[in-house]
Formats: sequence, structure tokens, C-alpha cells
Amino acid sequence: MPEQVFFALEAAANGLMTGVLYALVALGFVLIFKASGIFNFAQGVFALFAAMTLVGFQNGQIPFAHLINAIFGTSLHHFGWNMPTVLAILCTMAVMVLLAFLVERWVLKHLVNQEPIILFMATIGLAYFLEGFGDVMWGADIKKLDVGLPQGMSSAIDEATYSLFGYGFFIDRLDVVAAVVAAMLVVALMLFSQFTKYGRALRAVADDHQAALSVGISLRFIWVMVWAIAGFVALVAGMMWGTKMGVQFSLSLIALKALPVLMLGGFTSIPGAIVGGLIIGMGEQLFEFSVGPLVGGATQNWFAYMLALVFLVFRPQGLFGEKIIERV
Amino acid sequence: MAMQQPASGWESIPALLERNARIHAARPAYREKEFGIWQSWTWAEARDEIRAIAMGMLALGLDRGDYVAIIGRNRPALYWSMVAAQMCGAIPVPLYQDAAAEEMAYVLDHCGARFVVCGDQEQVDKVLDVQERLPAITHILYQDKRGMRKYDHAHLHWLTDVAAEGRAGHSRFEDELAKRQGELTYDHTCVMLYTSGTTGKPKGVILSNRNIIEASKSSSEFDRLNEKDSVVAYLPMAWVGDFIFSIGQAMWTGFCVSCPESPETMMTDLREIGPTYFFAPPRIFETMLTNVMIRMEDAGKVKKRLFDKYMALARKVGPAILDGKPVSAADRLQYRIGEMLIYGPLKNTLGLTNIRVGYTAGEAIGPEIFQFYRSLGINLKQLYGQTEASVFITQQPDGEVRADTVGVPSPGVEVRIGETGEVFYRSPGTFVEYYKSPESTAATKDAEGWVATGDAGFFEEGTGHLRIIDRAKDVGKMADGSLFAPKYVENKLKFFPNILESVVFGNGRDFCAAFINIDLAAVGNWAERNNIAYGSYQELTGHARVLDMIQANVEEVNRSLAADPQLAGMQVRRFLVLHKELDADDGEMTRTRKVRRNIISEKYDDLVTALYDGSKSIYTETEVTYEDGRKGKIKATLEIRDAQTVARAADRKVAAE
Amino acid sequence: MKDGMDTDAEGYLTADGRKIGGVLMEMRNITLRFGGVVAIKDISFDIREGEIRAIIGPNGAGKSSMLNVINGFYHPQEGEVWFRGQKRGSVRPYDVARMGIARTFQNIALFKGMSTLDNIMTGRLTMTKTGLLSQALWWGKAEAEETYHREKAEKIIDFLEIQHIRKTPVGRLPYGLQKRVELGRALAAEPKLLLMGVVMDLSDRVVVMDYGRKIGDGTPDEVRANPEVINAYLGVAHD
Amino acid sequence: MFYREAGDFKTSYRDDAQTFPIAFDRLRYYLVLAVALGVIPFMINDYWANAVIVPFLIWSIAAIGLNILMGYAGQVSLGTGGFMAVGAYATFKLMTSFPDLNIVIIVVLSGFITAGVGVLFGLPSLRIKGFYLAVATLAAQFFLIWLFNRVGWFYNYSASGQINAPERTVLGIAVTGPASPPWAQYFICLFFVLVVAWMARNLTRGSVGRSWMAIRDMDIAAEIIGVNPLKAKLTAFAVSSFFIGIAGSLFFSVYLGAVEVGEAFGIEKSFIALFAVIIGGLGSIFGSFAGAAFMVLFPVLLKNILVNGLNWPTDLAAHIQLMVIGGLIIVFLILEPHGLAALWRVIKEKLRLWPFPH
Repeated sequence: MPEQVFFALEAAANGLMTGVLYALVALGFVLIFKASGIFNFAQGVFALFAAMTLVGFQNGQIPFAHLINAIFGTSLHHFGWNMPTVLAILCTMAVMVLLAFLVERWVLKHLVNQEPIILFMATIGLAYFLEGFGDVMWGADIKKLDVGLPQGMSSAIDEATYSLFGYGFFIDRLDVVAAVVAAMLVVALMLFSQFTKYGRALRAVADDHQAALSVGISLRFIWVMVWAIAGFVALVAGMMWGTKMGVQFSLSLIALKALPVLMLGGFTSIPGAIVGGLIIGMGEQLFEFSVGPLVGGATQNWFAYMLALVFLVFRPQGLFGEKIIERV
Repeated sequence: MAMQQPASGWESIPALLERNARIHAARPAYREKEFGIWQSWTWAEARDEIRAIAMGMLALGLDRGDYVAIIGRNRPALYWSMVAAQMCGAIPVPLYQDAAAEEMAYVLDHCGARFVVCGDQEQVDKVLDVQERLPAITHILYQDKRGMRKYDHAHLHWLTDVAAEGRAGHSRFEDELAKRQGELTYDHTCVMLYTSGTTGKPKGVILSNRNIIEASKSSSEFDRLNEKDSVVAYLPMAWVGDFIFSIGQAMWTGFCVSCPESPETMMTDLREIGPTYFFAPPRIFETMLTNVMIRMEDAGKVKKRLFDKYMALARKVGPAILDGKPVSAADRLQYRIGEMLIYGPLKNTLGLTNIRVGYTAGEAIGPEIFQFYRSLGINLKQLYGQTEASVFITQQPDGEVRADTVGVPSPGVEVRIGETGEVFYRSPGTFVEYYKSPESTAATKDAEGWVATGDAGFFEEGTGHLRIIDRAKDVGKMADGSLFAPKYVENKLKFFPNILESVVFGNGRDFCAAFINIDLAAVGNWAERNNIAYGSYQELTGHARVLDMIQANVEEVNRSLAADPQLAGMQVRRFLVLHKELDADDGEMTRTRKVRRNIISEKYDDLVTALYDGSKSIYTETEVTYEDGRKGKIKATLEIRDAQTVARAADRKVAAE
Repeated sequence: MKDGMDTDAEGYLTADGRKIGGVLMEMRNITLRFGGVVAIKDISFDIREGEIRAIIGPNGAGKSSMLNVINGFYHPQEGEVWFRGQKRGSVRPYDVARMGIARTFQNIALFKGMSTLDNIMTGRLTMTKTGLLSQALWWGKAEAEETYHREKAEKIIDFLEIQHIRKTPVGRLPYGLQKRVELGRALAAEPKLLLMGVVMDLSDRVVVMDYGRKIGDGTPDEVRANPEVINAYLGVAHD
Repeated sequence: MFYREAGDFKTSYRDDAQTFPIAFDRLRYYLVLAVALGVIPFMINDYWANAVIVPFLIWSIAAIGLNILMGYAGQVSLGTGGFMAVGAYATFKLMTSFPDLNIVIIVVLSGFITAGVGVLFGLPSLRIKGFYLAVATLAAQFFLIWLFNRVGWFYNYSASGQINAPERTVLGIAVTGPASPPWAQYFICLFFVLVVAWMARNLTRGSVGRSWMAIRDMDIAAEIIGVNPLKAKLTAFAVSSFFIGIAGSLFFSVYLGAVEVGEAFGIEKSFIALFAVIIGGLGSIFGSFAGAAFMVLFPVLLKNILVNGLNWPTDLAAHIQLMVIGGLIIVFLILEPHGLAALWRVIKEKLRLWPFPH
């Protein structure tokens, strides 16, 4: 039934695009994990927070308006101007760098020698804190994000595929843009880590903290840097997701799906994050397409986790990780 | 002296054991921390254990009148072995477990021990080392099996096996055992204890059942000890005090004897048991106090201030409250708060909460140390005693406790002061004789039963309390004819926490001079707090600031001596700090840690000379014995300090006029 | 035996007169590879009852790998392991522990969050018989079993003279004491064969390894005289 | 106030291994028990039962359950909410299928059913470790919630998708349903808390607990000394899920009465349990209580201050609550990674040594 095959292909293509976005969030995780061994559970909330901040700047929202109103009985909400998108993005970027700095200063510095699992817990705490903080700062209402990215069905793809297969693929232009942006980001990050001094230091840190120190770069700087980069990646991801489905809490849950992506791809592998993202994005679309209707739908809620779980049982080191020889 | 008839009808320790097994059958008799918990035996169980060992000893051929040496740390099984030996009509001879093989050989040879009961492999090894020279030894028994597997077991027996043998053969031995036990009378030897003696070879003091039981009975009554009391047995088993407390009084009253798990866990074990009756030589109390003070140094400011405040209050009113003297209601209330906040918890962490009666003896105790415990509400008292007296000569009754006296004569004890100032006593506890040494016996005990203590002292007017100044033979005259009682000065010096030991010279000389041993724990801690680096004990002893500190102590002693015209002549004019600790292994002290003055002055002849020839420093080499028995030499250059003295009160008066 | 001292099936007497029994464990032609790396190459030797057997060799010679093979942590690609007269199949380490093989490690592997006593008690886990429910309810049987094992553990604590640290978390102990606790844990299992990750100068017979091969086997004196062993330690180039 | 331990010695292993070996602790424990049994039931009212005491008891059970898994066996789980949902739905199905079955039995059976599900999701733990496992447990969380949401059989095909607890009685007194008096709710929860805490204590002090802790501290060494890792991990999952299932069962039947699965057992419930365990202290039963108390009391307190005291809007208070709890988690991890239990241990040590500092 060629019709069904095309449906499936279309679903897969859409999944691939979603997968690119998963991969984007996953990238943030990988960066931080590689450089500091920290499994940053708050990465999803980072994306949410970045998107909220971006919208806030764009719309000229007064930060902490709710809190100020509650304390002083005022009724502030907006400054009354709109910020140009580019400026807003830059401001948000600055906020994310500041955030990275504060996280290092107030959290990581004090947890340096703790076990990884403790650091993991700390990032869960951080996620909670940041979620509450974002809400207090910008309000918890669902916000629309428009940074001028193209949206809606891509008629070019529709026409091209129609002429090729006799079936027009419905693909959102935003997804295409996201895929391109993600690809560019990945390339940029790879170039950064291969060819710049800081990039090399970052890789050195991943292998051996002492060695990195001997290169003459402070560990703390690298941590701030890497968290800032992760913040930047979160901002990009937040922009894409936010444009796609509005800025709201569920954004951070979707970002959580980067976790199974990582489990598939391996925590330390950038290509792994990309491939894992694509597999999961595509897999969950196809699964929903084929099995979903039989079991009541909404299988995207768990498919990614289950896939990762089953996969890991057979290959605990992930797709790109090396086999671990345990020693005693 | 009138011979007391057995008041009780129980003429031996085994007889008392039988009585306890009947009237206190289910009450705890012995406890020992082993395998993590307090293993306990009731009197009935203890009786069975002891009988089993006794029958096992019979199976090995133990005869009436045989000597059975016991060597090891305090453990129930070793106490049982002593009583088991008594049951068989043999005589237990507990030995000091830290004695070197040579010392032990002398004692084993002297008493002709046929059986030796050892605590563990270490003791067995020592006995095996000298066994060739001691043909009398036929069997060696040991309690702790560890490391013993590879030994030739022809004459070696695990105590548990011996007891099992006894149990297995009970039908064969029961009659014999009953017969031998029945033969025991008040005049049979109960135990032979070797006194370390400050000079010469140890002497075996023979104490009869009468001695031990009468002494235990009257002393138990003196402090109303009963079967509900409990003691921790941790002092050397060879020491008469331990024998009286852990066997004599325990058997008489039926109280429980608890043995610690190991020397390292002693303080924890003490705390766990929380004894009601406690004995310790001044040294232990001093260490305990030092530790308290050291630990409190690290306390936070608030806590430290609280502690200091309430300790000051305790010093002021504590002893009075303990003695039931009138104290103002406000102070009483304050003291009660202190009890809740400080004294109570402090006593508890030290394990002294339940102490009803505590004793210290053997040496003079520092008044501050003594008062510290008294002020906390611990009924610590002093007694004066000797092996030859079955411990008790004088004791302090409740309510008449002071640091500088040793109390009034114990019940049944007569005390008189000889012409030379020497103290004599006569009592039911007075020993029978020195074993194989009629001359020594005659020299010590006269025909009427009066025993010379060798200590000089006097009865205080008014209170009737005895005060001891020094060893009688050590009391001498200085060149100008004034009194020289070195121990008195030494004790005053030793009351400073920094000073562990001191030896004062001056007999026949123009002035007094002293050797000082610093207390490594206290001085080391002080050094640490003051950032004074030192690499060794020797380096610490030579440090100028340490010497300054000791000099200040010496000068303070001088000031206090000067207050009393009789003693002012004994002020220490010159002193040095010894580069090594005086050690029993080097023969410089007795096993009970009493200074052997003559040996020291011979061995350190060069140093003594330097003290009196005005040199500023002296180079010396000293031979030392290491723990493993090897000998070595240490070299040092010692600085000799001049301490300020105070003119006699009388002279000063003259000068002032 | 191909090489080494003459040992018959009934065992032999050691220099200090101890009786060594029959073969307890036998390794036959063991080869272990990690990917392309050969960690152990065709090694055979036996261990007898009552014997103190050493495996020595320079760093990286494959001693630890050999111990790991013995206690079932690594599975050799070739060769057979015989224990108490039976060929051992594919086993997991905990099966091996149950067979009566205990081990101490080169780098102490204690359970840091647990006390000395609990660590030693873990040595007796292989002997636990009561089930989950019985333990959850702590009915007679579970408690009696716990007490029984506690008694055994306390004997070991007493033997090793570590009473004073009984309830101290082992993470806080100095190295020497940790070593003792680890030995205690191994002894608590009442093993037939005890593998120790440290050199002991008490051996009856010694296997010498270098680069995964066996280069000597015999009494300590024989081994010391073996030129190949000397070369291995002095670093003469390998061909 | 200060411990008095002199003379408090043990003559048997039984005494030595008891839960509160120190007499003073024992006394305090009996005191708490006396208050719980003899005072609270007479003072409890609707507000206290609903806002504080009943949720505290239920979260204590859940925290003990999670602590078994995380604190004792070292296996991180983010699936507590999902497992609680299993307990709740098992209870619902049992209550509606067997109306005559006693509620106590139903709760216990729900625990067993949850234990089974827990074992199923615990199976991967043999191969997956650390935070890989944490993420893997998210699969349980999301899958189970989805399952109860989408498969009609579980909610008896009710139109709303909700489940409701019918009235059930113990000794003739309603403990579930709208008519149950607060003290009865309190008693049934207290009963389970006591049983669960007692069982958890028994398990953790015996060989099962030691095999868990061995796996937690060093899994390879544990295997070599004879611990079967699969068995140890699965028993931990089973016991943990058993307790969590009981908590979920009570949460639904006694506390909420009506449940919409996504709302009642969402991932944030997993985090509440997780935080309770971290703040309370990993590997401590006392810590589970302390952590549960904190996680229940703190929001109530904060809400009382912000909303009732300062008249701030409820949503703002909720956001601030998120911030503060997140912040406190971090502060705890930095200052006392072993939680309130460790804090208490330190204080207790101080009191035992008083007046000495160490």
C-alpha cells in the first residue's frame, strides 16, 4: 500500500526534524558532561528559561513584576516598549552567561569533590530553582515567541516531493530551519573544540583535570565557559521549541527527552547526540504512526525512554561509547 | 596480738565462693567484654567454671602446697584459675604481666611454681624462654589460643581443655576436690604476692586466708559495700589492691567484677560498665584530668566559658556539698544547674557517674587533681596501705576527706609512730611472712606483730589523721642539718601536669637539686598549641621554652616550701630535664612506677655531679633498653638551670628588720 | 608436573614440616584475551590443600588477571579451571565465592559506608539461609541466624585485634587497619581458598608470570635460581 | 538533654543489635510512640489531617521505600510517582473487583503488585548503572502514567478518566471515602507507617541490608565476595516498590479519594520523594521521616506565610516555593550531603560527648 509507505515516510521526515531539536538540547548535556562530568538535569529548564527571558526582553516585560506588585501593592507589568529581536537575543545571551557564572560560583564550586550522583541531584535542585525563578521573573503564563523564523508548511518541499513521488510531504519550514541551525551549531562547536585554545582545553579537561590545569587555563573558567555555551545552546533550542509550541512549562519536559537521546548516543559523544536525537525523533513518530492508534495514542510520552531503556540493556555503553572493561 | 576467730565461718576464698553460689546464685559475678558484648557469669556459673578448672588441675597432678603462677591481663578465667588453685590446696602467685623474662624467671624460680597459667602467647613465650632454668615447672596453661597452634603441646594446655578435662572427669575428682577444699583453714595461705620493692629483689609476701578475708570484711563494712556494687578490674593482677578488690571484697560481698576487652578500650569499657566502686592510683586520675583539660581546650568559646564558670563554682562549693557541709541556697541551686550542664555529663563520659566510693593510694595525689574529682561530686578518698597489710592501714571515712592526709586507721588496725618518725602497724591483715626469707620477715615484723612500713609520717593533731612525708630511709639530713624528705618535694613537683617524674637530691649536700621528666602528653600538647616544632622526646626536653616553663614550676614549689620553716631548706636550687623517660625496663623505676633513687643516682652519676659543680651544661651518654629487649645508647647535652629560691621566712624577717 | 618440584597426588611436606594435601584447584592451559591483547597465555598450575601458593611477576605480568580468572570475574577464552576435582563451568564471581574462594584486593575494596563489623559480616552473606520475608519480620529464625553470624564475625574481630574499631565506618580507618578488616571479611567466608592481592613471603610454591606467560614454578629457592625469572625482574629485553 | 550512657552495657547480641541501643534513644522513641498513639488521635481535626499529618505519614512510607532503593542499594530512581500510581490503581481495581475484601489486605496486595512491577523495571539495573539508571527509571514513570491514562480497563472506563475510592471500613469504621473521620484516616496510615518502618529497619540491619549496601558501596567487590547482584538489586526494587505501592495505595484511597493519574502521580511526585530522601538523608530510616516531614511541612508553612500572612497571590507563592525548595536542595547537598539524618547524627554525637567537643 504505497499510500501508507508515504505516510510513514512523511512521519519519519517530521520525526527527523523533531530529532534535530532533541539533538540540540542533548548537545548542551554532552558539553557539560564532557567538561565537568556533571549530568545537567536542568538543561531542559535552561532552554525554557532562555525562551522566557527572550520573550520577556522582546516584549519589554518588567522582571519580577509579580513579586514587586505583591510586595509594594503596585501593578507593574511592561515597560511599554518592544526590543528588537537581535538585541533581545544578545541580552538573553548575556543573561545565560551570567547564569553560568552564578551556577559555577554558588553551586559547582562547593561541590567539586562530590560524587557524580550528588552533582546530578544538585542539578535537579537547580532545575527546580530555575523553574520557580523563571516564573517569578517573567510569569508562568504561556507566551508566544516570534523571532522571525519561517513557519508553516514548506510549499517547496510539498511541491518537490509531489512531483517526485506523487505525494506531497507536509513539512514545517521551522523544522527545516531548525535542522539547518542545529547542523551549523554542531559544526561550529566541533570547530571550536578542535581548533581553539579553549576548545582544546575543554577536551583536555574531559580527559584529565590536572592536565588541563597544566595548560594554564583555570578549571573554573572552563566550567563557566562550558555552562555558558550550554546556555547558548539552550537558548537556540528554546527559540526553536518556543516558536513551535509556545513558551510554557512543558518545554522543559520535552527537553527532558534529550536524556534518552543521550543514553542512546553516549554521554560523551557529540555525533552520538545527533544520531541519537534523529533516531529518537524518527522512532517515536513512526511508533506513534504505526502502533499509537492501537493503544490509545500519545506514545511519544514514553517511547523515547523505553527505547533507550531496552537499548541500554543490550549495549550499556550507548551507541558510540567504548566497551568498559571492569577491573578489580 | 589476739588471733581473730573466723567471724563468718567462711575460712577460705573457695568457701566464700560456695556461699555466693548459693545466696547470690543468679546475680552476676564476672563480666568480660569479649566478642563485642559483655559476657556474663553468675555466681553459680562462676563456681562451676572454677570447679571445672580445679578438677582439670587435679587431673594434671596439682598437689597441695604447690605454687601456681598466674600471668596475664585481667580476665575472669585468670581470676578463676587463682581460686581453682586455692581449691586444690595450692597457692596462687599472680605476676606482673609486663615483667621482662628475667624478672619473671627470678620469681618463678623463687616460688618454685609447678604450674604457670598464662593469658596469651606472649606470656607463654616468656615462660618458655626461661623454662630450661626452671625445672620445677611441669605444666603451662594458657587462656588465649591465638598463635598457639604450632607449639609443642606436651606440657602446654589450653585452659578451656583443662576445664573440659575437669568436667569430663568430675566423678573421679569430685571427692578429692571436696576433701582438699575441706582442709582449708583460716591459716592456710591464700595468696603469695611479690612486692616489687624499691631496692633489691622482689619478696614474696605470704597472705593467709585470715589476712585477706578479715581485711576484705572490715574494709567492705567500712564503705558498706554489698552485692549490688560493681568494679572494673584493670590494675595488675599481681598487685595486692587488685587481689583485695577483685577477689577478696568481691568474694566477701558478692559484687560483680568486670574485665575490659583490652587495654586500648579500657576507658570505653569503664564508661559502659559505670562501676560503683573504683580504685585507681593517682597517675590514672591525673591522666584522666589531663585528658579532660586537653579535650576541653578544643571546645568552642561558649562551651569553654560555661565549663570554666561551673568548674570554678564546683571548686568553691563542690567538696562542701559532697561532705554535707552547709552551703548557701543560691550556690546549691547553681551547683545543681552545673550538675545538669557540666558535672553530670562529664562524669558520665568518664564513666564515673555511678561511683559511690572511689579510692586512690600508692602515692600522694596532687591536691588539685583530688579536689577536681571531689568537686564534681565523686566520693574519691585516700587510703594508705601495703601488700604486707593486705592493703589497709589507714582510710578516710566519708566526710573527713582531705588531699594531704591518708585518713584514720582502718577498722581493726593499730598504728603507731616510731621514734624516727617511721609508721608501724598491726592488724588481722598483717602478712604471715616473706617467703623463704626469715631475715627480711624479722627485719620488718617484730615479735608482737608490729610491721614497719618504711614510711615516715605523723598524726595530725586534732583530727587524728595520718600524714605521710616520705620513705623513712629516704628522709635524711642536709649538710646544715635540716630535714631532707625528697619524696615530699618530688610529689610537689609532680603535681604540675607538665612534670611526669622528678628525682630530688640533697642528702648531706648544701642544697637540693632535681632531675625532671616532662609529661610528653601535656608538654607535647602545649608545644603543638604554641607552634613549637620538635622531632623527638629528647628535642622537646631540651627546648628553651620547655625549660622556662619547668623553671617556673620549680620556683613555685620553692615558694611553697619556703612558707614552712621546717621544709624551706629543701628548695630546689638547680635542676635539669632528663633526656629520656625513667623506665622500669631500664631498672630506673619499679613496676609500680616508683623511682629507684639509688640506681638512678649511680647510673646518672655524671649528671648529679654536674648539678653540684656549677656547670651550665653537661654531655652524657645513656644506655637504654628497647621494647624488644635490644640495648642501645642515646647521647645528649643537657642544660642545667638555676632556679630562684626564697630566703627562709625567719631569715627574711631578720633581713627586713 | 612438567616443571617445578616433584609433587605427587598425595601432597608433600613443606620445609617447616607442614603437611600439604592433594590438589585443590587446577588451572589448565588458561588463555585470556581482551580484544587483541593477550593478558594470560596458556598457563597451567595447581594449588594444593593447605598450601601457600604465590603468583609473582613484574607489573602488568597478568597476576591480577589470573586472580580475576580464578574467582570468575574474567572468563578465559581457552583452558579449564578445576576445583575440588570438578571442572568449573561458566560461573559468575558470586558462584565462585559460594564454592569457597575468598579474596582480598591489591587496592583495598571495602564497603566504605559500612562499619568494620558490617564489612566482616558481608563475608558471611554466602551462608545466609533465611529469606526476605523472614528477615523483614525478624522472626526467630532471622534473628538467630544474625546472632550466629555475629558470633563468627566477633571471633574474627578478636583474632585480628580490631575490637576498638568494631563500629567505626571503615572509610575513616587508616590503611593498615582497612587491610586487616578486608582480611577479616575474607576469613569470615571460611574459604577453602583465599586469594590475597599482596605479596607474602611465606609461600610454599611460587608461580612466576611475565607478559601473561608462566616463566617459572617451584619452591621460592628454585624460582630465585631460575635465570628467566631473574631476567624478567632485571628487565633483560624480550625477544 | 545530654546522653547518660555510663552503666548502659549490653550482655547479648540481641541487645547490641536493637534499633535503639542507647537507653535514652529508646526512651525518646517510646515517648514519640506514646504521643502518636495517645495524644494526636484526640487532637486531630480535618485541617491537620489533610494538610499535614496524613500526607506526612504517606510520604514517609514513600520516602522509606525510595530510601531502600537509593540510600541502601544505591540505585537511583526517578520513577516513584509511577510506582505510587501502580499502588493506587491496583487498589482501585481490587476495591472495585472485590468489594468485600478488607482494605488493609487490599493495601498490602497493592504493595505486592507494585513490587512485581518494580522488579520488572528493576531488571535493567543489572546492566545500567548510575544516572543511566536514573534516566531509565523515567521510562517507568512516563510509561506507567501513560498506561493508566490511556487504557480504560484501569479506570473502569469511567467517563472522566478519574478513579474514585469507595468507602471501606476497618472494624466498622470508615477509613476511605468522604465520610471517613480524620482520626481513622490517621490511624490506618500510622499503622502502615509503623509496620513499614519496622520492616525496613529489620531488613536493613540484617544480611539483606548488608548485601544492598555492599552493592551500593562497591558492586564489583560485592559480587566477588558472594553477593548476587541481580538478586540484591531486584530485592531492593521489590521491597522499595512494595513500600511505595503501599504509599500510593493510601495516597489514593485514604488521602485523595479521587485521582487523575497525571495530576496525582506525575513526575513532580517522583521529585518530592527524591527530595525527601536527599534532605532527610540517604541510607537512614529516620532521615526518611525527617525528609518527608520537611517536604510536607515546608510548603504548608511557606504558603501560610506568603498567602495567609502577606496576602500574596497563590501562584506567586507556588513559584517561590519551587525556588526555595530547589535552592534548599542545593544548599543541603553543599552543606550536608547526607541530609538531616547526618545533621542529627552529628548533634547526637555532640550530646553524647558533651561537654567534650570531640
